[in-house]
Amino acid sequence: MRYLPLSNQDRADMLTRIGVDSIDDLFADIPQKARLNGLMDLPRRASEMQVERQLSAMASKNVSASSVPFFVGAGAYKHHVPSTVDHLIQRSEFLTSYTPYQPEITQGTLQYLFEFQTQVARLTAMDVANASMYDGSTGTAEAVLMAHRVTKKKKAVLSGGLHPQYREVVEGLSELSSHDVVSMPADPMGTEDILAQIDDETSCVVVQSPSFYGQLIDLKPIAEKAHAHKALLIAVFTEVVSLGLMEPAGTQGADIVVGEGQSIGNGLNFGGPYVGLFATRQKYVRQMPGRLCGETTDADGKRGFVLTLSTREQHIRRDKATSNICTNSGLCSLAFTIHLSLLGSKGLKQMATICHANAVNLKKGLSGVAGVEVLNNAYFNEFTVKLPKSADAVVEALAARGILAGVPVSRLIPGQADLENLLVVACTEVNTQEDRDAFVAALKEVLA
Amino acid sequence: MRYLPLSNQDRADMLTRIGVDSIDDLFADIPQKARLNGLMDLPRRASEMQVERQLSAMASKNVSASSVPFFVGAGAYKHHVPSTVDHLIQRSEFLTSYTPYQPEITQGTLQYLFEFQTQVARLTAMDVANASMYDGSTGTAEAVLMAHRVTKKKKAVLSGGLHPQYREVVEGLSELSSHDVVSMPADPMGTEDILAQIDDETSCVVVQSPSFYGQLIDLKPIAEKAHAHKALLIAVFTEVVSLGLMEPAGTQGADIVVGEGQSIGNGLNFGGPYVGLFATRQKYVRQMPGRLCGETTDADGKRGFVLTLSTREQHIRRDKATSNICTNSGLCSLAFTIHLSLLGSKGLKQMATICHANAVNLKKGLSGVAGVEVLNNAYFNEFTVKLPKSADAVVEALAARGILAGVPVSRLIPGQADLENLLVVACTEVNTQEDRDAFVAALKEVLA
Amino acid sequence: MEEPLIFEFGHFDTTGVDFDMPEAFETELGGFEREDALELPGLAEPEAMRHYVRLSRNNYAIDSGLYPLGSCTMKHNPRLNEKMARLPGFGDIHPLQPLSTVPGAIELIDQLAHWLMTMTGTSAVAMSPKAGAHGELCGMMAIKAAHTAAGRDPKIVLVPESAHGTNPATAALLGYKVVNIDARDDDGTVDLDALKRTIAEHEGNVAAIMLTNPNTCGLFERDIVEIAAAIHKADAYFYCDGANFNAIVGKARPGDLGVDAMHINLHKTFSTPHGGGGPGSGPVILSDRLAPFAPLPFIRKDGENGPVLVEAEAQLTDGEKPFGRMTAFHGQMGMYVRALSYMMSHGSDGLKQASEDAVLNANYVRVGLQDLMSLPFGERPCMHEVLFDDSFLKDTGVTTLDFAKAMIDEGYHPMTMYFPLVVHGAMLIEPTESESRASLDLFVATLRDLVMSAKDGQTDRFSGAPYFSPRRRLDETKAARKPILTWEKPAPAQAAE
Amino acid sequence: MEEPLIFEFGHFDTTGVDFDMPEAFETELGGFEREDALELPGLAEPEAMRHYVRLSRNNYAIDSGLYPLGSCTMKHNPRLNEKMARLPGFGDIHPLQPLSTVPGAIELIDQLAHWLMTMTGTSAVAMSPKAGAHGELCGMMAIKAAHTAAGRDPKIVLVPESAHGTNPATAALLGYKVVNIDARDDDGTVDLDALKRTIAEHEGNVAAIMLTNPNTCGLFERDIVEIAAAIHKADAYFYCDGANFNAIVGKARPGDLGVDAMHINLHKTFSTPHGGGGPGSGPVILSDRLAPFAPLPFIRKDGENGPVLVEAEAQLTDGEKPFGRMTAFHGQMGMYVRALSYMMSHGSDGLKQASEDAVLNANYVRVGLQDLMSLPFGERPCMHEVLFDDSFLKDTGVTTLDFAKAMIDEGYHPMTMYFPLVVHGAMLIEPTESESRASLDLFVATLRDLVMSAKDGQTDRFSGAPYFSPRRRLDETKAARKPILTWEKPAPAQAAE
Repeated sequence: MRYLPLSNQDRADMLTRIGVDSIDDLFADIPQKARLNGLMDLPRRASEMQVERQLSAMASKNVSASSVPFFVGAGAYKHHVPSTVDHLIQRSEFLTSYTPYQPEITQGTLQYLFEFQTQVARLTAMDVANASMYDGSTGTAEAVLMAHRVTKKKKAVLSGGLHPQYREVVEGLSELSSHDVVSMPADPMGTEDILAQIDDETSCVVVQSPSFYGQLIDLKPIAEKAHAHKALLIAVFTEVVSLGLMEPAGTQGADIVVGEGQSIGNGLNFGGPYVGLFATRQKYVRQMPGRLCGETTDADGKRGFVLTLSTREQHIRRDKATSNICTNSGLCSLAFTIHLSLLGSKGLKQMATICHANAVNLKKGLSGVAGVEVLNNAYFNEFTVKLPKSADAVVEALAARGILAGVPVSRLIPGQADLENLLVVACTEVNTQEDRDAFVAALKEVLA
Repeated sequence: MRYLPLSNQDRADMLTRIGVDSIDDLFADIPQKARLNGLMDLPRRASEMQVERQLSAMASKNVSASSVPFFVGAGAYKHHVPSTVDHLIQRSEFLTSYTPYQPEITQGTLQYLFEFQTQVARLTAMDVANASMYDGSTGTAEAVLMAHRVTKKKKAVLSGGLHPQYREVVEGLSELSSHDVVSMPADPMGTEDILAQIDDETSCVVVQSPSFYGQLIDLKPIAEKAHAHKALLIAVFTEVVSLGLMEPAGTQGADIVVGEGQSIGNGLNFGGPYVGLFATRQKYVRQMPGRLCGETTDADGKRGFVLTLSTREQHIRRDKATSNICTNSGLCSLAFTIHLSLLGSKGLKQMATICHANAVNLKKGLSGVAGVEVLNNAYFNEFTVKLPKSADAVVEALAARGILAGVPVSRLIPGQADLENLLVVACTEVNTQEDRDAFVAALKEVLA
Repeated sequence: MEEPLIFEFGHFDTTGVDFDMPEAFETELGGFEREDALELPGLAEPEAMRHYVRLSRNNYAIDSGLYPLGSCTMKHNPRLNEKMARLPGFGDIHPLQPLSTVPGAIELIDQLAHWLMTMTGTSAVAMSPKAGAHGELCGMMAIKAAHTAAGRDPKIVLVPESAHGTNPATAALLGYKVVNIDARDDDGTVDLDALKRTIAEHEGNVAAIMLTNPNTCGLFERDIVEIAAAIHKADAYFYCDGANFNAIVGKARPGDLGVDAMHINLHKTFSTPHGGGGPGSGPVILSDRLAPFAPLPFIRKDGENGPVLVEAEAQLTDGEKPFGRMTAFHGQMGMYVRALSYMMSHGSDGLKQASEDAVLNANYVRVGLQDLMSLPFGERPCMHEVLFDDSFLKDTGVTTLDFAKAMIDEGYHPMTMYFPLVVHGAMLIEPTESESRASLDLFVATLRDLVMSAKDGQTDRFSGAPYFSPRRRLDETKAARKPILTWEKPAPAQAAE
Repeated sequence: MEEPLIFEFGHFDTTGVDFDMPEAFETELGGFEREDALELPGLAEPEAMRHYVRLSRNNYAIDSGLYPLGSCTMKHNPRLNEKMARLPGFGDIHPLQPLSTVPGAIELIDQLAHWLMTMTGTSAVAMSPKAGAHGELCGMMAIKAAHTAAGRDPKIVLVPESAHGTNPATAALLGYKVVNIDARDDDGTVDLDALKRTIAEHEGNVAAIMLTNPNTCGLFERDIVEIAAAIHKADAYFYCDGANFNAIVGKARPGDLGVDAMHINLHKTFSTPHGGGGPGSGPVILSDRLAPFAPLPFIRKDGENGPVLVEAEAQLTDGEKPFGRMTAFHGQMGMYVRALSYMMSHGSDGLKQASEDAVLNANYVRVGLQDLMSLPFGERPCMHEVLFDDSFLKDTGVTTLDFAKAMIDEGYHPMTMYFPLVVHGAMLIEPTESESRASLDLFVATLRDLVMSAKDGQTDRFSGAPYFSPRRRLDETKAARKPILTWEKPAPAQAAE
């Protein structure tokens, strides 16, 4: 087997050296009746060529985003990632290194994490950021738990503009941890009265902007009301590129900012792995979940970096830890930080501007189709369209025409008649005028 | 521009520091009338995304070897290369390093070249090998020039089984260097009487085995006759995988063995870059062209490697050099040596055995098609088929059916009626039984 | 040459990415434009390339040396898997594009699930957890949901002291009280009698046991079937931490041992790259009793229609009672592809061989060192990792930490230290099946030399180590005392020219 | 830890590649099976991975530092180009599959040719040469063929002493006698009057001049138009060595300067990776007079039918008189893709900017060092590279070689040394446009420190250098005296256990 360096001769010699007769002597602690005799009922080993063929055959059944006009967003976005990024993250020294618990020989990882934390803090206009979470949705759940720890209260209020699957993640964990959740109804236009839900029991308010439906939300009044009740504002985003152009939650009073970083540096990957961004105020740093990288010096006085404040973490603190999290999203955060170090604020703003311009352009096109209404007045690169019939059926009809048109709200919130015809449509810099024109033309056909 | 780190501010500051008013002051030596004013008549800079789109559009017009049943050989072969190989050759330290003229900081390159030379010498059963040539065809021309230097004669005799384009390379250079060439007529079945062409004027005899047509040639009598006339035998191969299973030219008396190494480690690349293998006897080493890597020690007595015998080379020896060659095929030789270090003799033999087995199997299938005759009785993975009509037309008809069936001899030697119906067909380990069955079935259709 | 931070390059007004800017247009941002200056450097591509290449060269990696981290399983990461994960049909598909356009993706997840269930002898698996600890959370949530569904509300989870920190942290996260189980003195495994006593003591109030098997001392819990029986008898569930599953793949199936839930670290057992700290992936296999509570999304086998993805409550049929959702979307697809590629490459024969070689290699290291280093539980065979304690360093003046740091100077990453907590100065070595005999011989010889050196009183070699690494020993206390977590522009006086 | 040779791993009976062996079959090898044992080690994949990763870490690379090799043009290699070259439609197509199945390949070659011709102001280009020296050979063969076609047989090629070694080697290969042309003392450029005298001296017998421009002293031959005129007047051809074309792309076109043939090193000017010594690619642009003699294969523009590939003599039409063929197949397709990707990325504006930045950077280094190091031709502007001689080291006891090796200890690859031959102890520095100002500042400061140190008598820093590289100075004389070019199994007595 190509991955196993021991030869049969090696194995025999080594068993002799160990002083046992057979390999099974080393497995003697496994109860006899539970031992597998013979092989598992699975295919035998396959050559590289065979594996490639079988997996390629599977992959080729899927329609890749780059191969069609593509407007699917709703929490994951198709952007162009410079080839340098994927090249660099495949460097052996990044790809096949472990968590940097031995800082003397992992300064490469540690220094980029420190750069990453700084980038995320600046993007969100917060004081500190951690070294990443699994993704935006789990990061949101962790933010809620953190707010409970900080406020010593246990009721979270979730906006109706929060990504429905993010909401489900928070709800599920809260229910099983005996915390309370108030979830507002779906709010496509950003008109809900969330302020009314905030009271002294409230630990935190969770608001997404741009919302799941694309609507931009004014966070300042929510922050004010929350703070008045000693609750925290948790601001969520799913499209990090928006921060190149939009006012960050940090300057609007958010206490924790959490979001999905996939758009920068990372591919779609059918939903994962992604990279959760997590930032907060300095005063809450010891209540943060996840790994933190900090600056220090070595025995020669040289600057260096280490994982720090690990007394918050499970491997030290066990059942008193701030989170059970162990892994971060290391390699995805590396991709993020490389891509962003190329973009800089200048490039990020340009990229964001193109995304917005394309959305504005598409909105015009779609608004011109009979029976179609765009629900959002302030948006970044994504908005919600009300169709004259089931969005799901329209999306399927467009897919059959080779256009992936967006996400029907009913895919995530099925069974609600008022949402049945809503379609969330996203634009990024990869969309061309031809793509948009093709979408508009095809939609006309489908609705005709 | 993403590749240029200077900002406009940098440029202005640097001009000041240099003490000139404008960048054009630095180009003052260019005659005024020859200076380009304005931009060249070419497109302006393009983003990565744009370049990717345009080049991908071009690439997608081509039918790739992996996408169809594929039997095209005749000097370049479709093999499966382990993914490790392409990963490793893209390591920055290999990809973006220069020729190892500073050995203290290029031991990586030098050590693999030493390993490569040893592998090639062992494969060919010769004493020494160089650090690679551009490809098999130019290596053959260099071998002929080397033979002229060694023998101080100037007539080369080329077998009719030599790859026609290799022959053209030798002929063209010989003609313009005032050397003599005797080229035998095309020899599909290996029946030519090349011994009769060898006389005291002969500097070298160039014989390919397996021949261009796939026929295996007995080199021993040719070596004997050549040596009797103080001529050298230059043995050529285009399918290096054959050496895993076949008797090497070194044990058959060849003086120089030269061939194409593409099959191991390297892709098809529409013909280049490839990697020429070049090996000879110890006594001729100072007449070899190309780079050589040798073992030595450093100031601390540690083993190390350097480029050596460079007094043969153009950068030292100028018009007295053994060749004008400067570059070798560094990265391709790295790919070769990595792939071969994975294969080992065991894997290479297995790979060769599959290639041969597939060819035997295909020969049976094709022999069963009415009007089709296989011309070769001893072959490795390639043989020549005589069709009842023009091979070119048959290949086009099969291509239209999604099968790339081989190379019509007339593609390389047009205008010869006796070759018009000959098709050179190759098998490798990538061909499946289904591929071969599809070929046979489609050929029946086309010939029906 | 020291590599600066990207912020020290100073390129705050440039970019290393080219864009084709659109013509002027009217924005519809509703007045939410960013007003403060965002200061992020934009490096030209050659600068960025060099920066990250240079940084990387300060890292240790499996690809550059043996990585004997016990319990972490640092083994070879085949590049075939990287290539497969990057096929556009896997890497460039959106989690919410129409299901009709991603049948191959569903097929891949279903295939991987099939391999996992077959290997573990179970009939359900929750695929979506993002990492091992997330898998633990998933498994424990399923257990809590099952208790709730049965109208029970037990408050206690039993966790042995040798457990990974994630185990008690996970239990605590769900509001459980963690109660220790005593280990046998002679080998650190669970004392079955003590366990039964503890269960009896908390009768009716035990929700689950969380047990790693093989345990973190590198030993197989030989009473595992009886432990499972005792737990089940108490109406509790057996959560198995699958971090060490790589020792027994093809040799025994957790389902046959009585396990109710076990996460599988795809990055440990099936070699998806650790990537300097993730991403991981932690599917959880579930017993029939827990299967109904598996979270959304899951794949339902639908006879002739093939696998169907169930994403929302509205799609549920009878008996499906998901406790919720662990994450947005479908989990770590990129890791699934790599893991399946790894499994297919090995096959049933190769996977078994890999387990055997991993155990063989660990024992080979054990016998190579046991006369010089101290085995806390005697010279008995271990599984895929061998545990030493620091008694051999007694009176040498060399600490476990010093010893580990001195390994760095010899070209090795240290082993896992001070874990598990059940022995003093633990040193846990897992060579994995990726190492050749020659590699192990060199490693053993190097450690023997270090031990001799320590016993010989050459304390300088240890106390000041490492000497030859990109950094000397780093001051972790200083880092924690007043944490510096982001780069700040130095005050003008301190600024470099 | 020293990395052994693969032959020292000892795995002569294993393989790191899995195959599915066929069933037994009857071979048709005609008795030519290999009988001797072929002894090649087959490493398991993790061993091979680690071996080559470790080897690579002993290499210097552009990606890890400034690479100031004059005349070699070590600049950034964009990874976009690598990605494009690996598209299956380029990387996985066979040179002899039906032309109807590769129209995109022909289109790419045609496009690249169009860019090259437009940049150089010419109307023909021979694409197939495999490298720069091969391009020279191609150009000189075309020249010889043209002379022959005109019934002439001149015997002399004029080559200045500053030329690359490939120039005289190429001329000699074709049987030409190489005659030197004198350079001006004050700047090393061709002395026009001397040239005219030399031509007159060999009247009727001069085949060509081979001239590098900008020349290897980093200067533009300011009389180039007159040189070309003098050569043409003598019925000879002007071969230009295009190694330094990168200095003037977008600033001047060789065709406008009177060049008849010039190879273009795609790896220098258009940044295809050097790869530790190749592969290169050396297309040759040709003047109208030489165009008919371009070798096979070439692309014929066929009006409405688009580009047509001409591969064989039988396909020729009137006026096409190829002198033969430089190589099998179509040349370095993989390099074509990379070069075109590079050109498209830069565009007409970016290419011009790159030339300007390259020249700017070289002059910035010049002014940073000219007070301490010695410029052989005074403080005049240079093109893309700056030439120093070793007079500044006089009486220091430090040689040019020592100085260069000391740079290694400072983290830099040395500059080109002892070339060109026209100045004593030449040191030729080409920073390229890929370097930032900060990078150049650090480089200049480092060299200044070294110079001061040399002048200060700190000879140890130089004579023993390098001290901190993977190897100390290597004994090249020993290597050449009795060359060891392959690994031999050590005799049993010496063999390691």
